[in-house]
Amino acid sequence: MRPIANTRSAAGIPTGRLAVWWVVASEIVIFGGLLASYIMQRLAHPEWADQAAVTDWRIGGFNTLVLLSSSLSAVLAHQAAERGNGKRAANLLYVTCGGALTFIMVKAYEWTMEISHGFTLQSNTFWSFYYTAAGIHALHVIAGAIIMLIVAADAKKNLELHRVELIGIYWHFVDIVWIFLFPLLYIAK
Amino acid sequence: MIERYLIQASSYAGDIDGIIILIGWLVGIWFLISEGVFFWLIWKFRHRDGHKGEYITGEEKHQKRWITIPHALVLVCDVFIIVGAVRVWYDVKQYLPEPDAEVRIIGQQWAWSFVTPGPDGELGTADDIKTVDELVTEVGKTYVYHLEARDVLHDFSVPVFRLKQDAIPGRVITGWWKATEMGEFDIQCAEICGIGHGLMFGRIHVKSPEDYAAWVRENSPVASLAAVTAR
Amino acid sequence: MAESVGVGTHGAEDAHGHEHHEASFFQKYLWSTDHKMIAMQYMFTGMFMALIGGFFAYTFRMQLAFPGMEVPFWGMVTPAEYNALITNHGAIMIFWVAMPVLIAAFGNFLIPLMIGCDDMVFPKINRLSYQIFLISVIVLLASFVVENGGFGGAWTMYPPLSAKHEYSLTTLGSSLFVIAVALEFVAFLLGGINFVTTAMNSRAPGMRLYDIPIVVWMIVIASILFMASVGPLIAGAIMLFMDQNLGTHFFDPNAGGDPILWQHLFWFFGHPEVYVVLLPAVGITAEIITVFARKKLFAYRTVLYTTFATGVLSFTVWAHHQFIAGIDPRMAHIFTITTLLISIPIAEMMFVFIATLYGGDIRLNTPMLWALAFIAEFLIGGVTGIFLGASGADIYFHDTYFVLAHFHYTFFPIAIIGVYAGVTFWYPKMFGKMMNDTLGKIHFWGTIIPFNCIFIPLFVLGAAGQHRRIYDFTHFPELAQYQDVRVFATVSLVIMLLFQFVFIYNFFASLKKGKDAGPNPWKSNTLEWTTESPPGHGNWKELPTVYRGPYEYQTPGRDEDYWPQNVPS
Amino acid sequence: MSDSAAAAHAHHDDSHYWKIWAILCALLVVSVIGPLFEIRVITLITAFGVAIVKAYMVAKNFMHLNIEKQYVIYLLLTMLVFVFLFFAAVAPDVMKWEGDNWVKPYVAQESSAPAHH
Repeated sequence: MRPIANTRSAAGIPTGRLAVWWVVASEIVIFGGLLASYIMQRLAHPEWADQAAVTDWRIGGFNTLVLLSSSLSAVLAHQAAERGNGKRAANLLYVTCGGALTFIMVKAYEWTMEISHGFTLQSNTFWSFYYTAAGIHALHVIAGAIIMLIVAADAKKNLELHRVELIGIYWHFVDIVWIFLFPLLYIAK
Repeated sequence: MIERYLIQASSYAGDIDGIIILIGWLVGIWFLISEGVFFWLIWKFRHRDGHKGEYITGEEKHQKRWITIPHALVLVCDVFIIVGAVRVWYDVKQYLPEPDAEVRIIGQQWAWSFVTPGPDGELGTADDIKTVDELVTEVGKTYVYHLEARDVLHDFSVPVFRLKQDAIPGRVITGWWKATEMGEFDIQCAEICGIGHGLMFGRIHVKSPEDYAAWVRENSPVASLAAVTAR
Repeated sequence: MAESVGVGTHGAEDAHGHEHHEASFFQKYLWSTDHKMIAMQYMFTGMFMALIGGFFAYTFRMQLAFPGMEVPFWGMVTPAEYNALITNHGAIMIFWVAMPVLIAAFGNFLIPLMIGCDDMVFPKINRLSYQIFLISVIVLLASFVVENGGFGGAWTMYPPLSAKHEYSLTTLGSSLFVIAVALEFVAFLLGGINFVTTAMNSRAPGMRLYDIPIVVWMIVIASILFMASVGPLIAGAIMLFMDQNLGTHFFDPNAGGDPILWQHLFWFFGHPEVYVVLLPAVGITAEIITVFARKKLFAYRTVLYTTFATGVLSFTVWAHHQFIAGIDPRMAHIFTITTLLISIPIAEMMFVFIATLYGGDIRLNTPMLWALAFIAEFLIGGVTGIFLGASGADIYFHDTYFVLAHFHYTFFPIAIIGVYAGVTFWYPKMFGKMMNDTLGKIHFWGTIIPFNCIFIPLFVLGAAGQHRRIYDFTHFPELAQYQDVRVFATVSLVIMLLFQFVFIYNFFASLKKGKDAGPNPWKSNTLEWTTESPPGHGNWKELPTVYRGPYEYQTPGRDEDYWPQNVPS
Repeated sequence: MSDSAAAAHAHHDDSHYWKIWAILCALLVVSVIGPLFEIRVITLITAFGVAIVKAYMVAKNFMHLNIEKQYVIYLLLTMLVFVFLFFAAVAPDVMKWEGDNWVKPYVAQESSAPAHH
């Protein structure tokens, strides 16, 4: 059961969404710190360019497309939820999870390739950053997908429909992080 | 106040003590005033029967004065402190004088090794003198040091010089001192560097020109080599 | 359902209609989602860790005073043990005592009660936050007993010492330490989001921003500071852990990494962290001073604005910890200026508290003594900080005992005095009994006097050039002469520690023998005093409405000298 | 939970979001084509400039920051400001190879990875 506290909204934003914004805020600083560290090291080490050249922008680009599309299905799910159509919302969330799954599969394939060619975590600091940043982001994708399945299961029964929007906001944030990781890790030579 | 415990043995020790004393006066006065007012108020407005407290919001201007004016004065003091601190810092850490001699200082777990110029007075030549935990220098000369670390962070600190600088692996950090007093002083490692940190102490010997010359003659590897061949 | 049980469920059976049922011990004390019970869990865990931290302090102070002698209850202190002791003393006192008690315990207990709602907005997340914190405690304790003992690289964990096992010689200890710290951060991120959301959204009807008690403001702002500053260090902790165990080279200069990067990652969090623990203590002081001076807080809004200013400025000062750590000398100028600027809001905050006493009707009960002691002692910590913030003076003072004495004069008022103030003040509300005032005063003087006897001498030793984290100073010809000063400090410490047992006795004896408190023993205005003590589940039979600010004491035209927030005018 | 956002959504039908998505995909194409010219300026603009535009569009239209309470935007921006502050103050030490009275002897990254040899 939910405490009365949870139903008040003195700040003008429903409690759940307000909390998600705070989560996003703290995530911004986490990824910000990591990427800031990466960018200064990268600028300090021009010789990393030929390492970066190895990463395959086609795979990265495809994954970007996947995440952008999953963001679309997430926001459409939110729309459906706003209209009280839990069934459609749930299905769209499952589509989004499908996107997450594709993303992870592609990433797994990509990493297998790179590792089998000898570009491992220890190869040099570029690769350390590459696997760390992409890895932390991938963990966020997986976590998001799991939460999304739970939300979808409720939404199907038209329960807790507002949560569809919350997981959506988180998902768009994960998408935005990747939007920046893509040029940083794949494109910049 | 520092020189009561430690002599000022370098040219800038006096400046650093100076800024410390300046700050000491400024904050000391503030400290005494605030604690004084604080305890006086506690005593003056202690609970007594029949005495009732007053209703003061502190929002009106004439009331706020009591904190805004001190607030402005603190700002003024801060300006003085900033100016003093920045000037001292510039002289000690940022500006580099013309060196009379250069030394290499290498920190490692858990010892200091020093490379001082040999008879030719040049660093990086065959006759350089390598010592461990004992740094021998000459009084009145401007020394420029190149500080390195082999493994972890260390900190080269000579309290009597008021000199302190971290040694970072992967960097060479340059600084200077000019000893004004002769004698033998502590070198401490001021950055924790593992279990031997407490044992990582050295001694710096500040010698008169004659003694220093004699020491160089005895210890220069080339000189000793010459002595051997002469025999 | 775990939600419906918590401290003192009795007397609140029909609080918005849960039927009361007897909960198992496990449900009631370990699995509760009631904010008051979680606060208790945090408080007792924190106090348990405080005992450990205090014992560590005793052990290494004994080693410093009588080097090479068997320390009672410990034995010989090896250099490795000494490093582990000081490292974990610092880490425990900040991360596992100050944070859980000041932020989590008081935050959990006070925020819902002071803003007039029945619980945190996310009770289950609240419970999860404590459970993660508990795991971090266990991991930390485990790190002491693993092979080669606990981590000994200082709580700042500077690499390469912390990054490479062949340097630190604590193979497992250093990794466990990093994991424990990271888990602790996650716990407080969850808790912080909960606090901020609760305070923003769940205020009682009628409570405007300027009607919120200062302590709630302070805890919320502290949580925000924590959230905004800890991110880089979480990333850094991951990087450090990978350096330790996965063979990466983020901080390894020999492979293109940079140790300075860690120092920045750490202190970008580390300095705001000081204010994260300071602000709640300041807030507690504000509450207590207004109540026992029977006086309206002087310039409520000014306090808020200075707090905001402190919060923002605290993000711009971190490199003053690194003046001589190898950062570019030009940076030092900027950070000197910002550091001295932050002295202004803090000074103003102190002025406000002193001004609040003017025209008061001051009663010196134990909580008031602690609150006043906080101001008196924190002033010393504040003014000595100026020496260290000024780059020129810091060249000499950096990493000496002067620094150590300085931050103990800030952290002791925060983590010990502030906590005792809060506990003695809200004890009646937490347990429904009054603490013994005489024992409280004995404990107060027995703590404050030895505390000054410990750290005033350490200022002197610092001025004499004694550096930190060295396990035996008799090796240093210039320092050996001050041995008797060290002995004096150590003896004072032992006396202070012994007096803490007075508090522990008082705490538990009062639970039984203490006389009943009644809802509002201090005649205070804020909402938590308008429900019975201890509050039942749901806190109020029906939730209160707020009509005025929290500090309406001595309001003209009333015969009582106080005017609770929920009383209609 | 009906709220400002819900109310404001009424006049959005799904096609609006499809439009945004199409634009994002177009931008994605730009950001991968651009760098193929191997011209530094174009690479930077197309890769990072476009990334910022994409992030802005997602945040505005998908996260609905356009109809969210103002202070949320300020909150997120403040966090970004802190990140930039961090970068600005750390770069002089970490990014540079020498400064006032210090140098990092250049350690080129000899990598075990084949890309080098």
